[in-house]
Amino acid sequence: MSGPVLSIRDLTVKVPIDGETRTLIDAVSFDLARGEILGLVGESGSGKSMICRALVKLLPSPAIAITGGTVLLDGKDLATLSEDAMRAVRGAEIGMIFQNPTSHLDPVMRIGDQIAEGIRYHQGFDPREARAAAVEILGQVGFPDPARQYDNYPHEFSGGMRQRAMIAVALSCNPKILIADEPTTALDVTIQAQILRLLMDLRDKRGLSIILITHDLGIVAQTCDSIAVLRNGQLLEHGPKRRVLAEPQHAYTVSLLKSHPSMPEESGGTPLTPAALPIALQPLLEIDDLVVRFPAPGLGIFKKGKTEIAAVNGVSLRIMPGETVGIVGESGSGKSTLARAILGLTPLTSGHVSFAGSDLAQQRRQTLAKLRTEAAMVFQDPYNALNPRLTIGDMLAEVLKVQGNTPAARIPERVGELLDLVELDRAFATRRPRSLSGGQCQRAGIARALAVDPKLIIADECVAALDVTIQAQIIDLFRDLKTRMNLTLLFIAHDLAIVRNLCDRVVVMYRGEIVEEGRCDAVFANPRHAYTAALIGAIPDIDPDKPLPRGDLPPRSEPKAAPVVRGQPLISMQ
Amino acid sequence: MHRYRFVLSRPLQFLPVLFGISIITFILVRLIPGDPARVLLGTRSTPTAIARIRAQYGLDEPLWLQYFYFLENLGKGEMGKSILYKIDVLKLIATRIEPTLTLVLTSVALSILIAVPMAAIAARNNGRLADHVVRIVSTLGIGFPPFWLALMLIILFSVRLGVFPVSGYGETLGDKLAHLVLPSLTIALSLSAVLTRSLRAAMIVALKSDLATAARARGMPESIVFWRHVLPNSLVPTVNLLAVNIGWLIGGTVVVETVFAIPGMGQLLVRAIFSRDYMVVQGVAMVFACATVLVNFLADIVTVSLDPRVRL
Amino acid sequence: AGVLTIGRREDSTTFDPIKSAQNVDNWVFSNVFDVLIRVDKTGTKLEPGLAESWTVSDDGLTYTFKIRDAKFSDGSPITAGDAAFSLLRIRDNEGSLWSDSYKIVETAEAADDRTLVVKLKTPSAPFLSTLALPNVSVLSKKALEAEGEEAFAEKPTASSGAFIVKEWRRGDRVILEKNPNFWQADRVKLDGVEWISVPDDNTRMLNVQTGELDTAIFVPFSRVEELKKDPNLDVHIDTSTREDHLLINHEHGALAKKEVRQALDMAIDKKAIVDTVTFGLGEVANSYIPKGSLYHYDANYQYPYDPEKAKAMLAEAGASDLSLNYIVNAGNEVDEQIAVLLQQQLQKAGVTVNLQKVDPSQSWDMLVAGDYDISVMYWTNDILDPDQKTTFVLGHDTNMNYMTRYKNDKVKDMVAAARLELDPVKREAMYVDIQKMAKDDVHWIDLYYSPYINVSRKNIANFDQNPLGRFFLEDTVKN
Amino acid sequence: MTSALAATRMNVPWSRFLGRHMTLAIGAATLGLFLAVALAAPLISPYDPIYQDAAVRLAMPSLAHPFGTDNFGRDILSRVIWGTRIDLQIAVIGVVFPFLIGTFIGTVAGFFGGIVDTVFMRLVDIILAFPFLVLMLSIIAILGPGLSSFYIAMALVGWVSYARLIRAQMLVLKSSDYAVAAVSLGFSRARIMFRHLLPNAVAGSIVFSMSDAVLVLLNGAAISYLGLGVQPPVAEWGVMVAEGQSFITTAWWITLFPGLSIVVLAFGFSLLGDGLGEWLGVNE
Ligand SMILES: Nc1ncnc2c1ncn2[C@@H]1O[C@H](COP(=O)(O)OP(=O)(O)OP(=O)(O)O)[C@@H](O)[C@H]1O
Ligand SMILES: Nc1ncnc2c1ncn2[C@@H]1O[C@H](COP(=O)(O)OP(=O)(O)OP(=O)(O)O)[C@@H](O)[C@H]1O
Ligand SMILES: [Mg+2]
Ligand SMILES: [Mg+2]
Ligand code: NI
Repeated sequence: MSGPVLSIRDLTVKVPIDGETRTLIDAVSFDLARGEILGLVGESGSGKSMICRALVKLLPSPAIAITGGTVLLDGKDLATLSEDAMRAVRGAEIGMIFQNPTSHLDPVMRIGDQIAEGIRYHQGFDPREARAAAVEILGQVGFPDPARQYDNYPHEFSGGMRQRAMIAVALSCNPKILIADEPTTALDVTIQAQILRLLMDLRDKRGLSIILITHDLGIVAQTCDSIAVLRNGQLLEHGPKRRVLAEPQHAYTVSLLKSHPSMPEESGGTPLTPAALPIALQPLLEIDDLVVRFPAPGLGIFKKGKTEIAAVNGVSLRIMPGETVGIVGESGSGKSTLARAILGLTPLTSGHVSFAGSDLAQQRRQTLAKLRTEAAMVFQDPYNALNPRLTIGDMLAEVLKVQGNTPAARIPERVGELLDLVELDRAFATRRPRSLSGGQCQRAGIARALAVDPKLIIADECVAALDVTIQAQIIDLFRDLKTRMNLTLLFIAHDLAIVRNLCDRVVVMYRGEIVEEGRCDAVFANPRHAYTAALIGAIPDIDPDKPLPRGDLPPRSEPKAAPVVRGQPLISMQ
Repeated sequence: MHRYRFVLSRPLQFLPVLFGISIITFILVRLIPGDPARVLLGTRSTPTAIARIRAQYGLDEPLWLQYFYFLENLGKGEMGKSILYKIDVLKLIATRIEPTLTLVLTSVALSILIAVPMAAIAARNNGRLADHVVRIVSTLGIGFPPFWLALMLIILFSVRLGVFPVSGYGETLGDKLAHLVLPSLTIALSLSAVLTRSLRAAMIVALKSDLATAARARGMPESIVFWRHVLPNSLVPTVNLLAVNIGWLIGGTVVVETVFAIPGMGQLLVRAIFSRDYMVVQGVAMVFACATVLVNFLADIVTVSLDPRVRL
Repeated sequence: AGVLTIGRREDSTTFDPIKSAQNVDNWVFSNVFDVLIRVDKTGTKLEPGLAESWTVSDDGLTYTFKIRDAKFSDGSPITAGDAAFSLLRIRDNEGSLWSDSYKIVETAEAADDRTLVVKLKTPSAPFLSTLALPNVSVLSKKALEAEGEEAFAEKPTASSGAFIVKEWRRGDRVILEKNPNFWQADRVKLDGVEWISVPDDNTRMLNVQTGELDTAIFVPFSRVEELKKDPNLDVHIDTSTREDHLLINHEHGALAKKEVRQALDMAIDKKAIVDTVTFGLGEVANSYIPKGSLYHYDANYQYPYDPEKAKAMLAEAGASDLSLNYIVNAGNEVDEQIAVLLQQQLQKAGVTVNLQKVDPSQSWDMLVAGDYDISVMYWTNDILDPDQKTTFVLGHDTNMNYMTRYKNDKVKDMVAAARLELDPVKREAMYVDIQKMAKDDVHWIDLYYSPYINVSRKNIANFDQNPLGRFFLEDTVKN
Repeated sequence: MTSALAATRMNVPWSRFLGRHMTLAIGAATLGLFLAVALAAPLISPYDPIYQDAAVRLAMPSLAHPFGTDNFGRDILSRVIWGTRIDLQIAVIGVVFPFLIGTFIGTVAGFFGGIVDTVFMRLVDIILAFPFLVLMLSIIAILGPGLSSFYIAMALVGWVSYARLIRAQMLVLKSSDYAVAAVSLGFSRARIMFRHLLPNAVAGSIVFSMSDAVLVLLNGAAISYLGLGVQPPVAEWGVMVAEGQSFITTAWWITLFPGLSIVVLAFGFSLLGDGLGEWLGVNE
């Protein structure tokens, strides 16, 4: 490898907040060689995005400023470059790929035009040439029909395709360096694999240097050449991938590696043996040929008949008391719908769900009453799952009050107990969700689920939004509760590694149907269905010697309409 | 172009709305105490004369029958006869609709011409002096009673400076425009204030949005970022706000029409209500309602063409 | 020469004279159509119009008019047939708002082209003056029938008056053009007239001040002082027949007592109203027949302003804590001002007044229904003879004596007799008596008389209005 | 809402809070001032607002009458001060009822959806397309001029905006995880609607209500211009401006001071609305 294309020395970014100055990036130095992929990892808020934005001087607010250090690109110091000169660097020399393609693509401009725009501006092409160039790039990033898809709008694509478009935009001006800020976090594992592969191919074809930000060590292990670990704005460790993975220098790196769920032998808990399964004759939950259909969006009066999509299509499942079952599947495969149907939160189209012996379809009232007091749910987004206006204590107290099993006088005490149970300090009772971290919120959510004293807890992707380290803590909490309270747990996740860690049994869903079901170790070791195999194959493993998997499933798109609200006029009678 | 399919289906939804409005107006105007015959006859009215006039206009029939006649007429494309003006309501409205329409259109055009640059300046200088000035001016602009503002404009521009006519509605196009400057300005001062506030807020959000950052990250200069990305992405709420306000203006220009002596629908309506000219009130209400519905419909079309994500 | 522009509050509603009872229309009708008999500029005398001369039979039932040799604007002659047609039309047409006033006509026939013979059912002293109403203008039978009523009402093709309708922009203006075939065409100096509607008082005045209008009518009292100071303007203060009065509902409780009504009259300081509301331009009224009108009795009694005495009288009549419901016409600035003043004045005599503001069309209904105690109204005469107003106010059953529910059979009989009395001297004496009796009964409280106030640019001469409201535009000159 | 911003909402010293929320502070101060004037009207107004003094009609502003007098010789300053009571009342009542009605209907329609929603939304369509002037003038004609008719007309029309705002919010919130959680915990529908969802849906409406107050104020003035405002001799700014119109070229002070009061009060409401919007994070 030749000399570095990008050389960062003592980059420091500070922001004045409430009279004091906070250091967001603290004297970070590293080099990026030509053709190198550098993985930047670290927990949320560690400053990964901030470094990248500092490189192109697009800091999120005017108050945040680069206060020291140099960023050398081809001998130019970007840190002191004028805004005009920076404009020639952005796009043309350094391209950016953002985490959330939906918000970073202009929703009202055609995909192709967004690519052509940069080409026209940086390369001075006329509209026709720019269009041709853009079509070519679209082809390169894997659009099957680029000439036609040039004219599509971002929302007409699936998340994976949008991320490809985002990459195409970044590539449009032939940059030397690509910065990819968590380009796959929002995507399914299978799509994630495709995107990563695309990035690597591009690196090989074009000799790009890439800075890849991620919080998933598996990705780093399989795609990057070197790794930089960041924490609180400081670069803790930087070196070739194998060295960092094999012999981490810093304690934080060690804990990061430990909490990666793809390493069962390190994770403490082992899957339960059959002997540990409590023996019961009657299943707690029995699902028989369940179908849930929704009217398809956007049906107009000119369409004949009703179009419906079957979110859950003929699912049958039995869950024994005390069992922990994982449900996996790509986005939109019907996992959440199944969960809601079980809890009677969504009308069943046909089939049966019976909970502790009573049938939801036939004895709706009794079953619902039973479900409400004996089953609870934990949600994916910890903030969205809690009413932002209630304190944690009020929230728990309300549940206890409505459930009516706890005498009013005992409620405060019970609230305290619940907080203890989820390992939250009792002082949190007076705080509102907004002043808690994601992990703390999720604990509060679990406390709420426990407040009903449930037999069954359904956790719908309850750790997907959390940092790996926090994820590991929550999983441990579940493991602990499960054994302590003899809970039956239905655990929905798209992260197969977690399921493997926690669950006895796994159910694989694909397009509303169960395609595979069985004991965890058996399924993972020996998937029978191609889809399961693809899912498992797509998990980036922390082992750097495993090849990057291919994800080869057709993506699906779900356009969403923006609501239009008309209010009151604001001028008076004239 | 399946996005625009609602253009065909939507008009069907107008019918129940217009039907509802016709019933409500019909009942409402007849609930008003007072008698058109008595108003027509003035202070010298005698009971016999009143009875004769009432019979002549069918006001002595039972209400449901009157409404039936009204619908029957509507089916024939008529709206009955004005009691005060003695001519067909539609004909009467036809003579009065143009000034109001022109007034609303010029006011809206003027408001947009004022609001877009003001909002742009404010948003691009967010937090700086220019922004504060625009904010204060637009916040104040909403609060002026229009009739007071109108008189002040007349005194300043017509009496002191003599540049625009005091009032009236001209005959030739140029003449009309000259006459419309002050009335449009009166409306535009408050309307543009409302639009500026909404547009400015949307632009500030869009300027900070991810898509603007992304455009900057591919090296686009600020002007392209603003005009090609930020502006199109901030228009939708303002378009809808504008639509509501146009609907409101269509039926609410009476004060400006009165001060500037513009022979429009607002004046017609007020005089019709005061003289209990039922047919005219009904007719004008229907026309206003149709116009409002139409404006909202247009706004929907504009919204859909501005934002490809929107489905209606 | 030149076109005169006149600003007014409201636009015309029709050009069919029988279908309107509004001043806005009447004042234009008299520019466009001529009548058989006119009222002179002073508003006190009748003078020949299209009727050159007339004779009345001794029994007072047959009137014979000699029609002048004149032409309609379309060039066709104005005949006795047209005059008869017009008179019968106002009596018989189902859209006519005036048929009651002409029910007295038995027949109207053209003896020949120049002679019109009208037979009445009963003798009537005021009959000739009713012929001066613009509503009974002479219309062209031929034109009306050829055009149809509706088209005629929109734009009459044949006019008998000084001007013809050139264009009517509804809601905006009526454009009149000189009628070259008018029988007094020589007298007309203007090329045309535009009646322009400018509803806002301020705007209308500013229009004259900037010279965009030549003249404006309905000048608010409050603006007179200021306009007088403007060297470019002439303010015309012309006598009118307007009289403002306070209606009293005689059927309501204590108000039935004459003494209570007299006390109220004494509790009201009319001078203060004249000063505050009319800025001194009005004049305190002492009779229901306005000053300057036929048979006005100038020496009529005037209750003195004496709130103390009023209070005492009220106490004596057992109405010391009188509380009255006062209907105020919404949107009428003058009415609201009077209400505010009266409320404070009556307070001094211990009378509580509750103001109730209602929309004018509704107040009319409430007055008719008797849903009120007091309310200010005004009356302007359309005909010179006092009979019309007297009948409505004192001698009428159908409208409860102008909503007051005043009952005095002696007065009522006298009103009927005065209508039949053809001798002017005797008639005058009868009206003086009526005025005295009405005052004594306090059938209502006369407040003030007020003038017509118009303003014109200095270059406009002879812009005059007679007490009945007619503008003599045939004499107006624009320099 | 960012959590950083939310954190400022609690445990922050007042001075810093004010510094960060100038708009809110100025708006609240303005309204506070008006409120104080309204409450203290009997104490601070130098004259009886309806007392007519023929001796000083149409007097220029002077020491005795700082804002001058009107054509009845009534003191304008006193009338402006007493008018504060009426106009604040107009702004508040003209907004509170539409707010309550609209919020209730919006909550129910948005939460239940289906036929309830359809019926209410058709009604909303009708009212939105219904010419306000016709409604306003008819109601005033039916009930008589004056404030109560005005309030009724404003309420009949005004609830629509609130209903739409709240409904849109409810549609989003009712599918939020915490609403689903509440259902799964067996909470009653009323509890979910009014205790959990409504408080989270209402912020936008509260901000809107401030602009609505401005609108109500100005519509009140417009109604006064058409002669259908409050009963004389009550001092109300809109009526004062409308009455003073005749004197606009001769006695400017009659219209200027009440006119300015309307503008400043409207300004206060607008600022408060903006400030609340920033504070509650409605515009984000
Ligand atoms: N606009 C801002 N103003 C002040 N501080 C900010 C701003 N944006 C980010 N920060 C702070 O900068 C620090 C670094 O943020 P950054 O977004 O780089 O984290 P990250 O490592 O990318 O986290 P994530 O994995 O969640 O994306 C954080 O402490 C954050 O609170
Ligand atoms: N209320 C609804 N109305 C219409 N369609 C729905 C509704 N809820 C879910 N769907 C559709 O049903 C299908 C399954 O959705 P579901 O949320 O169960 O998927 P999921 O497996 O939980 O996905 P993810 O991993 O993204 O959470 C999707 O196609 C979705 O669009
Ligand atoms: Mg980040
Ligand atoms: Mg899901
Ligand atoms: Ni926030």
